[in-house]
Amino acid sequence: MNLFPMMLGQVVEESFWKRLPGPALYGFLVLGLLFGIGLCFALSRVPSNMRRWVIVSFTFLAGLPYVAAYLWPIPVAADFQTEIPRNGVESVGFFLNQAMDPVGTITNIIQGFLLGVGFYSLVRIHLTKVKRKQENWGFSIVLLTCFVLMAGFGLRDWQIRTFMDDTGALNVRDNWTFVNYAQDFLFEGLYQQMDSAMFSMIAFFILSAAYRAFRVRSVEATVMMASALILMLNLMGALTFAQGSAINELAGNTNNLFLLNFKINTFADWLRSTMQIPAIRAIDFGVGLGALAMGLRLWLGLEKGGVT
Amino acid sequence: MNLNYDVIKITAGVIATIGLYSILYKENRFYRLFEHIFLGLAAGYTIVATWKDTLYPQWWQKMMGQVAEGDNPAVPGYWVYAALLPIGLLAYLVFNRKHNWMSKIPIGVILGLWSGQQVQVWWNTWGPQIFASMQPIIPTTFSPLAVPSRMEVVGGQVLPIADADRLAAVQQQITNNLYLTQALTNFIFVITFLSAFSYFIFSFELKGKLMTGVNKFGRWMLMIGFGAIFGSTVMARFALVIDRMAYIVIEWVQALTRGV
Amino acid sequence: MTIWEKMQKIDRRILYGILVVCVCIGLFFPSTIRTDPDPSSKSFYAAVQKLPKGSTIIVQTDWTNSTRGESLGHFENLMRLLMNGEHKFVFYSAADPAAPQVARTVLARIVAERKSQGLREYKVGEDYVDLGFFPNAEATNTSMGANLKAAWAGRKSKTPSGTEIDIFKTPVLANVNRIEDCQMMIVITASQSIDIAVQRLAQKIDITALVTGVVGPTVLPFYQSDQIKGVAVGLKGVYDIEYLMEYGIDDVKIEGQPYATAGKEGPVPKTEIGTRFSRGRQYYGTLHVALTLLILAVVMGNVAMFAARRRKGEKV
Amino acid sequence: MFNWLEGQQYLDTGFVGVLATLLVVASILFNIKRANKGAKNLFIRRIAGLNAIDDAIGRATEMGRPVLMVPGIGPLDAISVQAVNIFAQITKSAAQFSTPVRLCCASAAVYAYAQEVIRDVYTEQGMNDRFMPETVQFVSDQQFAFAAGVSGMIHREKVAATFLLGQFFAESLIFAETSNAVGAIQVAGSTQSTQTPFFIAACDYVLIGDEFYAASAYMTRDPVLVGSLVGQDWAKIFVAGVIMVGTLGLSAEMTQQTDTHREGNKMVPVSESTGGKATTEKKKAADTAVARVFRPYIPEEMTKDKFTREKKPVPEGAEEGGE
Repeated sequence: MNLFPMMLGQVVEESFWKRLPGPALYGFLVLGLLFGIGLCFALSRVPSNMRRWVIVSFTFLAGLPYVAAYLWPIPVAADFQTEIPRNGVESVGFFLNQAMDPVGTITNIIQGFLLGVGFYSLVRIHLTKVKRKQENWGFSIVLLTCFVLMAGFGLRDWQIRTFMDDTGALNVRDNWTFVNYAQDFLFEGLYQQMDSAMFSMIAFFILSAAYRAFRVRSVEATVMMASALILMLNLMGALTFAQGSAINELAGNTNNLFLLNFKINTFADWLRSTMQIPAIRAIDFGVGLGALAMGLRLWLGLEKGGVT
Repeated sequence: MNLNYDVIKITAGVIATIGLYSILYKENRFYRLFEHIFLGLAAGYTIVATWKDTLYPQWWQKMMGQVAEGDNPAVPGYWVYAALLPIGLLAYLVFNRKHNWMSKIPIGVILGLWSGQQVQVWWNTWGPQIFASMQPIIPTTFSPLAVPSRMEVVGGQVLPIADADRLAAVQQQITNNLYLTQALTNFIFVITFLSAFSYFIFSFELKGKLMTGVNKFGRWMLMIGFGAIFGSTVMARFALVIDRMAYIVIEWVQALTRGV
Repeated sequence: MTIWEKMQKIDRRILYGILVVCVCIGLFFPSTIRTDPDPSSKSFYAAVQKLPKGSTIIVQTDWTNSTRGESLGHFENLMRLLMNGEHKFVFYSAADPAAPQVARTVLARIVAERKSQGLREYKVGEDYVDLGFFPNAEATNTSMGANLKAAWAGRKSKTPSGTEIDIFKTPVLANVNRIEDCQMMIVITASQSIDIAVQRLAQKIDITALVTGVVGPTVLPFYQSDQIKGVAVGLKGVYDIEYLMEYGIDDVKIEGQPYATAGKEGPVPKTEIGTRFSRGRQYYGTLHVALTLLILAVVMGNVAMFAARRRKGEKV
Repeated sequence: MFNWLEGQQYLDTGFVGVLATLLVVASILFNIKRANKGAKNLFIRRIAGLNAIDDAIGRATEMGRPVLMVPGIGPLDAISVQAVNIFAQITKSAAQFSTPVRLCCASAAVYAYAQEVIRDVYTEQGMNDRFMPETVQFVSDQQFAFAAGVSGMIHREKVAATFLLGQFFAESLIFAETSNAVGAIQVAGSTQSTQTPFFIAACDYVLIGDEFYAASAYMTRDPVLVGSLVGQDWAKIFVAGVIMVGTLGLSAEMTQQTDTHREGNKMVPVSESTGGKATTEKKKAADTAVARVFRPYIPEEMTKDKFTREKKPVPEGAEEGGE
């Protein structure tokens, strides 16, 4: 396999949309920024009766590439990297295919920018508590301190590892500095462990919830309990194996192979594939359709609450 | 130093775990302390993760491009991404009385992107599942009524059929035919699906015994499904608590006895 | 309050205490339990074992330490299986930024373990490639299906000599242009990321999965409709795979009975080299203890409820 | 000349998928239009969990304790939007009784949206002074930190009612059991079928699956929502019909004999697959016409060599494409 053309694949041509690093790119970056800011200012002047229209069109445009990519004929058996579209329809198909990647990242980028909105809320609440010395204000100080420490050490650690450690020396702990230790202690030592602890706590809640809820009170409760019990018994390999062996013996003695169907795991499999799968599929189908309908309403700006 | 650091680290983890577990007894100051530490660390971590995993690689690097370096050729930057910054920052106007409507623009963009995808994935998700819900319900043979077994009884013991040819023949028989028991199972499958499905039809009034009956039956079928999920999930949750206890009673104790 | 009424309203804290004690005791007594692996686990084992030697596998690892209890065992088993089959693999995460680091740590441990057993050492850039994290699973999987090279463009891999090269220049991906050029995609997940992968990629590549018990029921419909070729679910799945590695499907026999009977995929031999039983075995016995406790609690609550009603002379 | 439908997704029966999607979309849009025109007879059946909402708020008012609402931990998507819209209705009732509200978000984007919507509710009610920074708050966007924070809040504020509606994952039971421990009334609903059983076990009222989407139509009777719901029902009935017809068709077909089996995108003669033992066999599910509707048959000769394109002189980069 000739690797050369693939390497060349990395040499991306410049186009209007993308520029090689250098003064031209920085000029365009400033231009892009100014364009964005200008757009925002222009939008702030939009009269109030047009505002709904503005938001709806932003929403519509954002969703359009996906819908277009779905409906527009996808070039058959195409290698989007190396081939040239044969006609206009295919050109659009090629363009849409290659637009998926940059469009897909926009959600992440914008959500990243939005993060500060959340942190504003968090910090405001806890700063107010500290300022007014409300109940538990000491804990708010703890929270804010941990926040600053984790963010500070975390970013510094990232910076050191990404830009100052070309040889990967920091993958070995002997070379760590204080920052690396601090980051490791806060993240691995505390954060991750608390994450697991909180998660594993659910086991306790399952126990108390099952104990309280699984009572033979109504047909529904009984049916749910029975189905759960069968599945739980099925998880105990030792038990299913013992019961299976007993059934085997019985079947051997009576020469009736049909009895084999009464093994717990056979029955649990049957229950799962014959009743659980269709039931869940029915639920999820409804939910999927609901999501499609809601997506459609949001996309077309029909939802009264929604974005408008 | 290293050994000591390990012991300190794992001990801190154990104390934090016990601190959070203490809420199982009752809400207390110890829990509150670790809850706030946790929230603070999580917030800090979010900032780090957002920058290093999202904004830096997906936005900053793509926007700034890359200068050629050794083997690696230069990569041009998408200058248009610069315009995303002011658009994203519009969301902060949510706290502004006059311009708060503009905070809906980035939100609209996020929702628009999500909505477009729904149209795209709907059939890919559900087409195969609709097909998989169609199960043959007419048996193609009535002799025997049940699926022939791949086992045989030898001297009072149930064993897989030993003779390879006969096993192959049975296998062939099973794949080529649909037996009454299978057809019945498939019928139950389809009925379960349809009755559970009918439970989620909202805009028709349920009149008459048949309709309410189907609806009620559908709910029972749902409960069977939920019970099964409950049963399977239990394993996952217990696995976690087992792992956590292993962390405390095995890994921590080992660290303590090895180190310090 | 009668004893029956008390038994119906046991304080939750007492239940919690009993669970902690039982689990701690259980951990000190690991044991090999005879079982019959789930058909979906057998399909998974068979699908992986039947791959031609040296296949190229895409591993999407979407778990972190918070589901260590199940996913860690799954990942360890998978690494051992892939290395036994001398398959090449790429791994990345599309669900959690912390996931690649967790995977790296475990992978390093398995490589060291096999080295100490005198087996071939897997090397980065030669036998496997570490792609890191891709945010946004939907977009990642979509673009992987549409254009693998674009989706993974610009990612570098370390090489055994310590330099960095483009991943498509490594022996692992040198012959891969499209996703169809890989033999299998394996998703290890504790979340719905498997749904996303199936929706976008199942038509292009065989997918198998190793999932937690929670995700299991939502993945089984995909197994039933043949959109995925096999799946091991939860801790039982971890134990199943270890069990199959030890005994094979219809391979090792005890008193003429195979340890695991053949399902639709026919007999598959056991693995000959490397560790087989590990974490699954350690935890699975304890799971029995915890489940028994849960079932006892439910039974006790119901018995007490009936007894209390009977004493009051209500109809039951 | 080119064929407009010469697309990968339209080959053979591939168009069925696109057509089905468009049919569903059309039935939803048609019914929305119908409802907007004022079709009065659009009916929605009672949804049990929703009637409990007022009781729960009433109880919170009596006890003078807050109402907690969590729109799940998902990102900003239709599910979170839907949850916040339901919470807006709940907040309206709560505001009328001056019952304090706590809406905890696990995503900054959802927070931004909820902040806007809930503040509007208070403004409409003329109670701007009751809208506090705590009313809508961002707790953490890490799953279990969020769970720890909200659990702490449930305990400390002794909430009287909790509404858990949206996309929940493992943390569902943490919220539900913690609320149960402080004696709160709980109304819950998740689009995740994996979490619904835990809500059923621990909560007082549960919205199952789709009921979550139906909820706001039921509560607001907004024609757009009601129409959309009716459209969804049409789609469901259509799918149920397709499944019934398909089941019968498939069953009937599978009693017939065939001399070739379909394996993926190839037809394999029976004589070949059985090694000459048989020339015909009963049809398998994959051989039927029903199967072909769902799995387009695209043999290589349909694509190979028919679509040859020129190669680019210099291969273009991976990240080609634009905004």
